[in-house]
Amino acid sequence: MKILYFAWVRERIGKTEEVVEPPPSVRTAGDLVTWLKARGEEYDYAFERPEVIRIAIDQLHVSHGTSIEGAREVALFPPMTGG
Amino acid sequence: MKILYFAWVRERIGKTEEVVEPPPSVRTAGDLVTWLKARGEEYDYAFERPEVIRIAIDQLHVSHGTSIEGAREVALFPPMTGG
Amino acid sequence: MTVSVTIRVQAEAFDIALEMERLTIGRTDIGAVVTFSGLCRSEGDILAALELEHYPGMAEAEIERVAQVAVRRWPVLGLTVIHRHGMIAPGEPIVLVVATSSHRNAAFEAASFLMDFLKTRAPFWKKEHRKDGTVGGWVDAREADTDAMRRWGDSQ
Amino acid sequence: MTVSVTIRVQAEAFDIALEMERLTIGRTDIGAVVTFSGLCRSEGDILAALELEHYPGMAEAEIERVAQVAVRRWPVLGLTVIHRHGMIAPGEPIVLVVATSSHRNAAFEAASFLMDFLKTRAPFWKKEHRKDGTVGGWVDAREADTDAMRRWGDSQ
Repeated sequence: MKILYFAWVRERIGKTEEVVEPPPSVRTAGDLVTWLKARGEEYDYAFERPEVIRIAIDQLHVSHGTSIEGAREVALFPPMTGG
Repeated sequence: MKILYFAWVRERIGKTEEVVEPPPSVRTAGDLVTWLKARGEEYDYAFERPEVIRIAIDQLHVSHGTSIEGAREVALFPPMTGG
Repeated sequence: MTVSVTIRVQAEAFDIALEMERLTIGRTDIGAVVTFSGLCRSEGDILAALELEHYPGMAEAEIERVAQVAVRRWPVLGLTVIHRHGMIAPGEPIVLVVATSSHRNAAFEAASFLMDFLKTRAPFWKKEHRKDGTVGGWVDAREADTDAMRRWGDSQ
Repeated sequence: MTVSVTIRVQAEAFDIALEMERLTIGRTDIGAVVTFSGLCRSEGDILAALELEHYPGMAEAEIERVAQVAVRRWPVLGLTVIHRHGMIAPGEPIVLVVATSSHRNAAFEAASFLMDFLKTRAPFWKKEHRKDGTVGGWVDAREADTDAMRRWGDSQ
């Protein structure tokens, strides 16, 4: 599963993207954030307030409760500030 | 007192403006419309529905009940359709 | 703070990009520019032109009054209103409103308010000229325009 | 009826007059054109630039989704949305929305709706670069933008 990071999430983790293989217990987008958060200091910093993180699965906004089953590309980013 | 006519009020009366001297009993803008309406067939046609006529005194919108005392220029016209 | 307000009533067409530039050039405090252009419609290819009659003097004064109400009501940085008169062919512009502000809400609201008030308070009247050579009637005031104005409450 | 919808995400500036012309040329059924331009502010002469990061692919797709909601909700005749990315200096445009319709309400509402949704749903993020050479923080999402979006109800 490809993970993309944007804005300060990207800066804190120090990567624009990576490929991960979460265990079967990681079912939802929110589970994925929690699982990534435990991967190291930089992840813990990026996801220090998991509730503010926005998530897109295959380029569609989803809630933290959405299943990641079958997802090819998951993007994690702060609230958007375009326009 | 100068009276200006616009749009179909102007067309029905056949004049763009005229100077009139209404008697003292003509106190309000509405009185003026009623008085003008009696001046002839073309006026009667222009003011057949006096309630739809809009009135400006010295280039300010007024209601039919507004006094015409001191007015230099009174304009009579249909509802506006600009923009 | 001084708000730049420009009102013009003219027969000539106008250049929207130029009018926007006049309000924004050399400034870095403007975050939002809203423009409204009102164009002449052919009404299903029936019209050859709309003829816009106006009350010279009062037209400018009334637009100015409405613009000053908008300036008091919203934190706009600039307002431009240009209204044409005379014969206007389908596809051509009749009216332009440009509103600038720091944040978008003020510019959107002020432009929308100005248009609602122009429609019902500015002394202009439209007459239809048809392609078949006949002169159509004077355009009726739309109830929807009066309703649109009322949503702003008493703003005189 | 086919509604012309154009979405572009690009680093280059855009020409508002050209984008308006593209939606209106050769047509006589359009009575209203509303444009919204969002410009970079200097925030009291502090900023040298805003850097706009975006999620390529999703940015275009999300704007397209929001535009299609607007097309279903209002009788618009055309919509154009252009959103820039990269470094943008104060005074320069960041985003353009153009909406055309027969009557003004649809164009005003659709343009305002598009901006509210772009602000809160399009995957763009702004970072401040200051004149003193320091990199400021990422711009925080504004509560007011979320509130502005909510007034449209559930439009997904």
